[in-house]
Amino acid sequence: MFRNQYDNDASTWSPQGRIFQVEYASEAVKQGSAVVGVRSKDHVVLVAAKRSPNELASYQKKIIRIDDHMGIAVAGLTSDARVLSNYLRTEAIRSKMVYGRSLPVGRAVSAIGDKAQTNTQEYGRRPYGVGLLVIGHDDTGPHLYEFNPSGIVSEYYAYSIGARSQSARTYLERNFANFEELTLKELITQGLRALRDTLQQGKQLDTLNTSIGFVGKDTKMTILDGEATQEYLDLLDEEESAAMETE
Amino acid sequence: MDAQFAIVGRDFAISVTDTGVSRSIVKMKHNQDKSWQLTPYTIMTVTGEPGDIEMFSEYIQSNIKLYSVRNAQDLTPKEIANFIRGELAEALRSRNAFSVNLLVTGFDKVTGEASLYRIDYLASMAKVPFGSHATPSFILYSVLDREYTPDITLEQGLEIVKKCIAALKTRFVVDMPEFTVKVVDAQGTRSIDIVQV
Amino acid sequence: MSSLLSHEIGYSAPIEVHNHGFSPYVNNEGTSLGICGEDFVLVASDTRQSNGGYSINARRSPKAFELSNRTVIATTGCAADAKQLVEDMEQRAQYYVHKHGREMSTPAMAQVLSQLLYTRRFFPYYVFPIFAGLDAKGKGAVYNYDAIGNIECVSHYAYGSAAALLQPFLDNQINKAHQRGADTTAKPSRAQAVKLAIDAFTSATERDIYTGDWLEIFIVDSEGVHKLTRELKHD
Amino acid sequence: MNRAIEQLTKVDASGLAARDDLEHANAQARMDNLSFSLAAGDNPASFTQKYTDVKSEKDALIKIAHGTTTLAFKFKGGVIVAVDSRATMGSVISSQTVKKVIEINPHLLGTIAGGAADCCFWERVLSMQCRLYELRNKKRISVAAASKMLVNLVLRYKGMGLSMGTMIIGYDKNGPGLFYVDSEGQRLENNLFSVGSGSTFAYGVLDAHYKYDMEPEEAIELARRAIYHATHRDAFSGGFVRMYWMKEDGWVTMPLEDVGELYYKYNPEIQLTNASESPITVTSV
Amino acid sequence: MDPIELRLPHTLQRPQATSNHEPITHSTEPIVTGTSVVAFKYKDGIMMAADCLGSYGRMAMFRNERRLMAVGKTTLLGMSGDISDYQHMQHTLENIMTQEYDMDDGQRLGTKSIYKCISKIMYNRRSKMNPLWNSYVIAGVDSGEKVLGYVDLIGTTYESPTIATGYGSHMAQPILRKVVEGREDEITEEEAVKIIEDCMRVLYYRDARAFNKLTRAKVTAQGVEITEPYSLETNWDFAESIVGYGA
Amino acid sequence: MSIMEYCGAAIVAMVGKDCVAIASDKRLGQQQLTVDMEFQKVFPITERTYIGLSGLATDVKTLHDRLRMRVNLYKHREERVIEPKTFTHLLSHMLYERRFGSYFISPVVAGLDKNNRPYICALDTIGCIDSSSDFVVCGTAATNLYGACESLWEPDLGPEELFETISQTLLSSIDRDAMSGWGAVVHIITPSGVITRDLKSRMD
Repeated sequence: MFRNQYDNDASTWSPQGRIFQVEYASEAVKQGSAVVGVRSKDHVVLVAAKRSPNELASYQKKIIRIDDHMGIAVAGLTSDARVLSNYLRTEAIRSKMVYGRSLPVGRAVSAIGDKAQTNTQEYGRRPYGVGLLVIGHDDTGPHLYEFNPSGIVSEYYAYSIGARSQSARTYLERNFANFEELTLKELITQGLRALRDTLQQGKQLDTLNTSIGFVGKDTKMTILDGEATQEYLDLLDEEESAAMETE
Repeated sequence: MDAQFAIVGRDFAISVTDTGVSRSIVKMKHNQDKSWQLTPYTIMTVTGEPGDIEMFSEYIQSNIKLYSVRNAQDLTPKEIANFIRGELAEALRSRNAFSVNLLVTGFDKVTGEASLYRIDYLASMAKVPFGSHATPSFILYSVLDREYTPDITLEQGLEIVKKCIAALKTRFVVDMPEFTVKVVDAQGTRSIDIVQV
Repeated sequence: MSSLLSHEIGYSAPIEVHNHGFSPYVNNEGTSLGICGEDFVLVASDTRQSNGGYSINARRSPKAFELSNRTVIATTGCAADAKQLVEDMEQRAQYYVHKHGREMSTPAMAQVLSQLLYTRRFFPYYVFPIFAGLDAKGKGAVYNYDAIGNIECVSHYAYGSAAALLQPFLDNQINKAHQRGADTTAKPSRAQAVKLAIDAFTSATERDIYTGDWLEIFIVDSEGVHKLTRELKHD
Repeated sequence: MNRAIEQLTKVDASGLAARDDLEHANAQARMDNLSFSLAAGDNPASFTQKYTDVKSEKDALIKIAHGTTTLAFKFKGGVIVAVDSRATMGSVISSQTVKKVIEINPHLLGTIAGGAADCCFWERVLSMQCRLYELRNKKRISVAAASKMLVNLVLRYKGMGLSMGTMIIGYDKNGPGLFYVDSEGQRLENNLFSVGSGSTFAYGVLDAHYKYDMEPEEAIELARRAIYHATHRDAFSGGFVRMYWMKEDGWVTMPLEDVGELYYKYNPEIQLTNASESPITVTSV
Repeated sequence: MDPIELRLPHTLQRPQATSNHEPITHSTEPIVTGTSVVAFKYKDGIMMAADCLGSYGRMAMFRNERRLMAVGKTTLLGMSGDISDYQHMQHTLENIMTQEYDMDDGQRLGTKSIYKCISKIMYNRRSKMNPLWNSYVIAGVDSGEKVLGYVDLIGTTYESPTIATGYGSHMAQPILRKVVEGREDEITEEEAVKIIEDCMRVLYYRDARAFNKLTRAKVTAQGVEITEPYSLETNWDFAESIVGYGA
Repeated sequence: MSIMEYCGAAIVAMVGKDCVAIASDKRLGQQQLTVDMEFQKVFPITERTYIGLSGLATDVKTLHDRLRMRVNLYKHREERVIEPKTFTHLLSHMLYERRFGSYFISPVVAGLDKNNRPYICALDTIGCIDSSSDFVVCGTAATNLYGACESLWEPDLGPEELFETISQTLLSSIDRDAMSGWGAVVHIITPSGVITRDLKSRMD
């Protein structure tokens, strides 16, 4: 993408009907490592590949807990994600305080969508540089949403954002129809399977770079990192070898 | 605001009062004797409402005298204290209660013992080894608690009195330049000119 | 220093309130107690809620609550304030988890409760809380507070309409101050603590009209919070 | 979005809902976030005083722990601080084990008289301020400055019903420091103070025996006796004597002493037996 | 006969002072009031009744007040106390429910949420020393569970199988505790109607601010049904036997 | 502060097996100031009937004086010792005489009747009798005493056990009441005589 004269701010259209600042922001999402979200009839799962910016640094946090029933995975500017997650957490607590109910996931997502939209319409503002996959379980079951810096939010059966997420989406598009009846474990394995496709050549999913989050019916939002992910990585390998055998 | 306190040893009692009388913001007098001789061996110190002090004390004094004259015998300190309490209690439940706090100190010739009765304006009476009334008592009681033992001598007693006076002079908000100190013992009642601290 | 605090309490408008008829407080009565053991704590409250007069609002309106799997809080006083206070505590705990990724320690929570109460120094919560939990080493701790957050860590405490009835009994049985030869530092065993709580409340219902109906006992130990319920007198 | 609903429908839940940012909620301890809810009314102070009670004379709804004897005096070896440990609510003894000395830092102590919560809270704030001072200036705060800070803090709330009578004790380059600070904004320096309902009794004993040139043992015994005599006469003081000795290199504590036993120690001629020879059993009902 | 005391409503409700220097005034006492609300749990749900009188001091001013309302599909609200404050609450609740409806996301505010929300509004108003001068009884069936709760002008809340507000807490509550307590899952609808009418009759006999025209409502899993105002049969024969008081 | 709390008191009486106990603290106070620590609040009326008087100290003395007179008159008129129950009614009448200007006193009575049956009761300031078969209390520490009694008392205690129980009850209760304490005394009334013991208590 090349610079042009219509991209100075988010409140200027290009003659082609595009807002470049917003498109650039969406590009920022692709800078982040990939995250994958998958949903069954009872559960919804996030898996993410963590990156370490530097050999001296630890791995960055990709999945954030919002409340007992909700969590997000981020791709892009982590600092923007933190602002949004704080906002969501506050809204979740507010909902509990005023109505005594968990914040409905759809409303939470449209709330941050509205926030993001404001940034795309007012002069002098910068759109958020982060994409989110939001998972949650409320009265209407499990949900998976994608949030984009443009303020567009969409609900998915399965989705992936971030670097090389197209490969994961390809896998998901082929297989999502089977996810509905999967158990939590199987669902996580499917997520990891899709996530693996986004990795660079020669890279593997391991306990250091894998992050798993899930929530569902009677399951509180849980985030697994480090050793806790080993169990699921093993499942992925088993499935792999089983697949090899059948071939 | 007046200060009064008293201490009892085995065979003597010391009774102390300040000598000031004030009205509104003015000091009326500097040398008032606030103790009343009831019998040769019993005195009482009285503080409280100005009019009541006079009325009540004279009433008590005359009656005790009357008793002595009629019976050719003095009442003992215990009897006097109970009489005073009774009169005060009766007055309390009538329309003209007396607002007076008293310390009755005396020496009983028969038993050879000195005693102190503390009577407040509600006519609550207690026989105590030392006593004080009203606001000064908040300063004096700890000094007395600290220094007093039942077997003190008169000299030791006077030392305690000095300490009490010193405490009032350093801590009490009202200035009290002079005090009357009286001792009751087998020799009767006498004033003591205590070296002012 | 100069700008300290002044803006928070600044109120420029003269506010005229005819509030002769309205008191924001009602005492919903009831009784709570806390007992500290070596490796557990016990908190007990009756469940009767009264209307401040002679009417019983509800027979089963709990005033002790679990705050986490190692802390409980018991309240007496104004039920509406108590509920708000407990929610505030939960919210604080939740924020702490968000920020630090782990649960607040028991002493920290005890301090937060004190601060929360003091924030309302000039419009106090009419609540007398007893907060209890296990510290990081698994030892029990019971804290009591006045309405504006004066905190003290104690071996046992009773608050509420029957507090004066319970307190001397607990002192006698736990501190054993006047019993010669008794070990005054020994903490009660779990069975003793439960028995004391039940005995104390059974006695209290005899003499206090505001205490009764049900007794809820929370015991916090290394395994978490256990709840027992006992029936008390309903009259 | 929820906020949008609330604006549209005027759900009056402001102040109840979660705070808008995490920072605000978590920064309780941060100075610039101290804020207090006031009762709406023409006079929040009178509201507070109507419902709360720090003096126990009135039958106020919310009783606040109070009643105390505290004292401190300078002597050649530093400063001795001694306090009782009773808290009363009305005439009920709510605690016999209150800690009425606040350890502001290793070189500063504060005492508590009046509303316990008021003293504790503001001296905690002071403690933080003193630490900040040290960090900013790379030296310890003087006792004079610390006490001035405290008086500045509480003076903002004068007339609002705060009740605090405290002594700030320390040791700085000017030697031992002892200041009295109260919620009316009074701040005094002297060699000897006593504060609280039992202070008159403590003064009586202290004045009679206080000398600057006392030996430490003498000074400690004097402080102990002053508190003991105050607890003996004042119904609202009692419990334990808690003592601190402020020396040039910071404070040290003395062992707690039970006033209940001191009486029999000071009056050895009184021989009474304990009520009980053996523990008694609990009655089940 | 006593002269009728007419009091001017010297209370003003002004949400906002136009300038900082104008005094803000708050309500000090209720003006037009409704008396008791009686409610209890029975087999299928909750039965509730309130009469139709709006009293202005001791004058029976309005004789057709409706003091029961449905909030959403499965929640029933009964009110005693100041009627204008009630109308404010009605307005607020209707707005909330409209917003919920407009969200159109399958989420529904259950009775518990509505109860919580009303409690918060009441508590918050009292905390501003500007209370809504009401007691509310909230009833409903939320996820198969019967909910019956109370909240008053201080924000005091409690749930109980039987609730009666105002004068009813003295007159009707003892009857309800005797007849209903322990039998909440046995009482049939016919019996419940009889019990509640008995209570309302007793209240009419003994409460000088009560009226024999009333509305009755039930809320079950199927929803809320509120009757049109109807009058109770009353029998004043017992008045003959009352001796004294100038009779 | 109510006038009933001006001086401070804690008095309790308990029934045992063929014995009764009555105990009191010894403080005379003027609000928070302790004036005397040897103040008598429990008085013998007969050899087997004791009365405990809590309330305003002046009325303690006045009432006790008057009671002594009335009891002596009774003895002279009837030529027999007054029974605890009879005495209680006498007391009740004396208190009610002052219905509209009452003594600020709430008394407890404890005694053994002529058949050695225990009798205890408490009265209010105007003479309402509340007799009991377990324990009665009065004074500023009354609620504390009720709580402690309710949990510690049990029926059919012998004199020594009763002494133990009443001591524990009294001492625990005055430890939580600022207005009473400063020494305590217990009287156990048994058919063979009265045992009186001073208790060691906190003096703060």
